[in-house]
Amino acid sequence: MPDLGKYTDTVLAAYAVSLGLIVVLVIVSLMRSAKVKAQLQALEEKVRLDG
Amino acid sequence: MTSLWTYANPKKFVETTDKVLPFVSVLAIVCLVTGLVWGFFFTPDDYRQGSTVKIIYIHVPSALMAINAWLMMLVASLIWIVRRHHVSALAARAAAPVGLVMTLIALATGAIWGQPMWGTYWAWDPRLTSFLILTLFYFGYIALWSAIENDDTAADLTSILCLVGSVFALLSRYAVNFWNQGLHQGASLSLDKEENVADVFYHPLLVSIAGFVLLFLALVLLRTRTEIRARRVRVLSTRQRME
Amino acid sequence: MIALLLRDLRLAIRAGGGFGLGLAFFLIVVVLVPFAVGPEAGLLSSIAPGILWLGALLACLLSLDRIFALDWEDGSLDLLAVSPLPMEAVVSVKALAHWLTTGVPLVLATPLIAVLLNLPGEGFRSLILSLALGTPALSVIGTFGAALTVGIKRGGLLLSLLVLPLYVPTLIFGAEVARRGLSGQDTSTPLLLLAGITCGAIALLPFASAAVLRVNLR
Amino acid sequence: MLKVSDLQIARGGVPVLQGVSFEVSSGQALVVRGPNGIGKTTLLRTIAGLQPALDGAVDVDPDDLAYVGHADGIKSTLSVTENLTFWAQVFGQSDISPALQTYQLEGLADRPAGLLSAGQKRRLGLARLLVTGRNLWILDEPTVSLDTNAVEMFSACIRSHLAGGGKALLATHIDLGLEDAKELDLSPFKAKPMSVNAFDEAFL
Repeated sequence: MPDLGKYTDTVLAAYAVSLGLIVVLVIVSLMRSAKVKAQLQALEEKVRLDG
Repeated sequence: MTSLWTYANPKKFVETTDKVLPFVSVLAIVCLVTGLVWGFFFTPDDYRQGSTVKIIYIHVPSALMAINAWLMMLVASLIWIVRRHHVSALAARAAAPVGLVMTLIALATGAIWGQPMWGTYWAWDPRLTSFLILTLFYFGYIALWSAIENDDTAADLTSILCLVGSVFALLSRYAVNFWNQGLHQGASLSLDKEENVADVFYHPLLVSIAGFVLLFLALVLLRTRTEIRARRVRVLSTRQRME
Repeated sequence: MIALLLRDLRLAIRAGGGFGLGLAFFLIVVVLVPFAVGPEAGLLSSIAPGILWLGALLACLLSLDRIFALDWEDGSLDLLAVSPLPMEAVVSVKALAHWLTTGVPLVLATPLIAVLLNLPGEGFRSLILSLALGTPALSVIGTFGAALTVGIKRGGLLLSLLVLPLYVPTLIFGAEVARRGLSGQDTSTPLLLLAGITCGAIALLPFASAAVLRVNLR
Repeated sequence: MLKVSDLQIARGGVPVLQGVSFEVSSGQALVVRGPNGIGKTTLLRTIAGLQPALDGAVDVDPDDLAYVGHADGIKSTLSVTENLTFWAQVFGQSDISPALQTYQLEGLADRPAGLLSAGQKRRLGLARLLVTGRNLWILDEPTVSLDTNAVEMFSACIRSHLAGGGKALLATHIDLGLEDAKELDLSPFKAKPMSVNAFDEAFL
C-alpha cells in the first residue's frame, strides 16, 4: 500500500466515492435487467400458451 | 456487408449484442483494474500535489465520459429524429443515467481533490460549475423520459430537449467561463485535449480512460437491452389487454 | 396572428387572467430578501442586481405553465393546429403575449422595487436595460418548456426542472450587465452576449417549440 | 375531393383501424358510424392532420378543412361575439352575423361564454365552422348536448353547406336526416389484434 502521506484520506475518499457510485450503478443496472428479463419470459410464456 | 441500420432493428440488436456484451464487459473490467492499480500503486507522487495526483485516474476519465455520454445521447437523438429507429432512442435513454453518474463522479472527485489544493471543497470554478449544470440537464432529461407514458412521444420530446439542451449546455459552458476566471489547473489536466502531463502518469491514465470508455459502453449496451425488453413487455401487455 | 395576440392579452387582463401574478411574486421575493439577509444597506445594494434578476427570472418561470395549459384543456390548441396559422406563429405569439403580460411589467416595476434594496442610482440604467433585453429570452425559452410539458399532468415542477438550466446563460450575462453597471465598469461585452442569446432564442426556439407541440397534439 | 386509401391508424401506439378507404366529393356528406372505441375520433383527427397515420394515404387539402372536436375551444371569459370574431379573424374572415343567425345566438351575443349552457356552447362551437369559410367540415359527434330544434338548426346548416358545394365528414350516432348522405360502418376495418404493424413490429 503506497505511503500517501498527508493526503491519504483525500485520495482514499475520492476513490471510495467514485468506485462506490460505479458499483451501485452496475448493480442497479444488472438487477433491473434481470427483473425485466423475467417479466418478459413470463409474458411470452403466457402469449405462447393462449396465442 | 449488412448496413449499420440493420442493428437498429431491436430484435437483431439484442441478438448481436448477446455475443458482444460479455466480451466488452470483461475488457472493461481488465482495463479498469489495470489502469487504476497501475496508477494507484506504481506511480510516484507529484512534487507539488503529493499523492492527490492519484485522483487523476478517476477524475479525468469520468469527466471525459460525462461529456461524451451527452454527445452520444445527442447523436442518438438525431438518429431517432431522422431515421426513427427505436434502438437509438432507447440507447439515449439508457445512456442518461450512466452519464449522470459519470458527472457526479467527476464533481465528487474534483471537489475532494480541490480541498487540499484550494482549501475548500467547493470553489465556483468554471469547469466544476459547468459539470454542475450538466448534472441539471441530465436530471431534466431523465425526468422527462419518466414523465411520459407513450414511448414514442417520450422519445420525440426527449430528443428535441437533448438538441436544445446541448446548445444551452455549450452556452453555459462559456458563460460560466466569462463569469468567473477559475482556479482549475491549466492545460495539463484539461478535459478535452490530450494530457501533456509527465509520461509516467500518462500511460496509466490512458488505460484507465480506455477502461471508463469500455465501462460506459458495457453499461449502455446492458441498459439498452433492458429498455428494449421493457418496451417489448409493454407492447405485449397492451396487446393482451386488447384481446 | 394579431388576433391571437389580442385575444391572449384580453384573456390575461380579464378576471382570473393572471396579469398581475408575475409582478406580485416579483415584489414578494424582493421584499423577503432583506428579511433573509438583514437590512444592512451596503450588503443589500451589492446584491441588489442579482436578486432583482433572480426575482424576474422566477416570476417568468411561475407564469409559464399557463401559456398552453388553458388552450390545451378547452381544445383551442387542436383548432389552432388546423387553422391557417402555422404552429411556429402560434408559439411565437404565445411567447410575445407572455412577455407582454409578465416581462414588460417587471421591467417597468423594477425601478420602484429596486429602491427597496437600496440600489444606487447609477445601477438603474444597466439593470433595466439588461432586464429589457433578457426577459424576451426568458419568455421564449419558457414557452419551449411549457410546450414540452403541456401534455403532462401536474407538469409544473418538471417544467421548472427543464427550463432552469436553459436560463443559466441569460441569468449570468444579465446579472453581469447589472453588476458592472452598478460598479461603473464597461457593460458592452455582456450586453452584446445577452442580446445575442435573446436574438438566437427568438429566431430558433419557436421551431423546436412548434415541433414539440405537434408531437404533444398527437 | 377528399380521398382516403388503405388508411391504418393507431391510438396510443396500439393499432385501431386498418385498410380504411373512402372518397367524399363536393356537395356530399359521409357519416362514419361504429361502436364506441372503434376509432372514429382517431380517424377524424388523422384526416384533419392532427395525427400521423401509420400507413396508407389521406389526399386532402389541409388549408381547406375545418375541424370540430369534442371540446369547443371556447374561452369562458370572452363573450360570444368576441369568441366568434377571434376565430373569424384567425381564418381571415370578418362577418360573423350569418353564423350568429344560423344558430340563433344573436340574443346571447354579449353574454360571456362561461355563462352559456352546454347546448349553447355547442351551438357556438358549430357556429365557428361558418366563420372559417372552409369547404371540408370534419365534425366529431357534433350533436352531443344539442336539443331537438338545435339539431334541426345543425341539419339545416349542413344541408346549405352541402348545397353550396361543401363537403362534410361526420362521426355521429343519431340520424341527421341528411337524405343523400353516404354512410360508412368502421366495424369491418377493425385492426386485428394479432396484426403486425410497422409501429411496434420492431418489438415483436
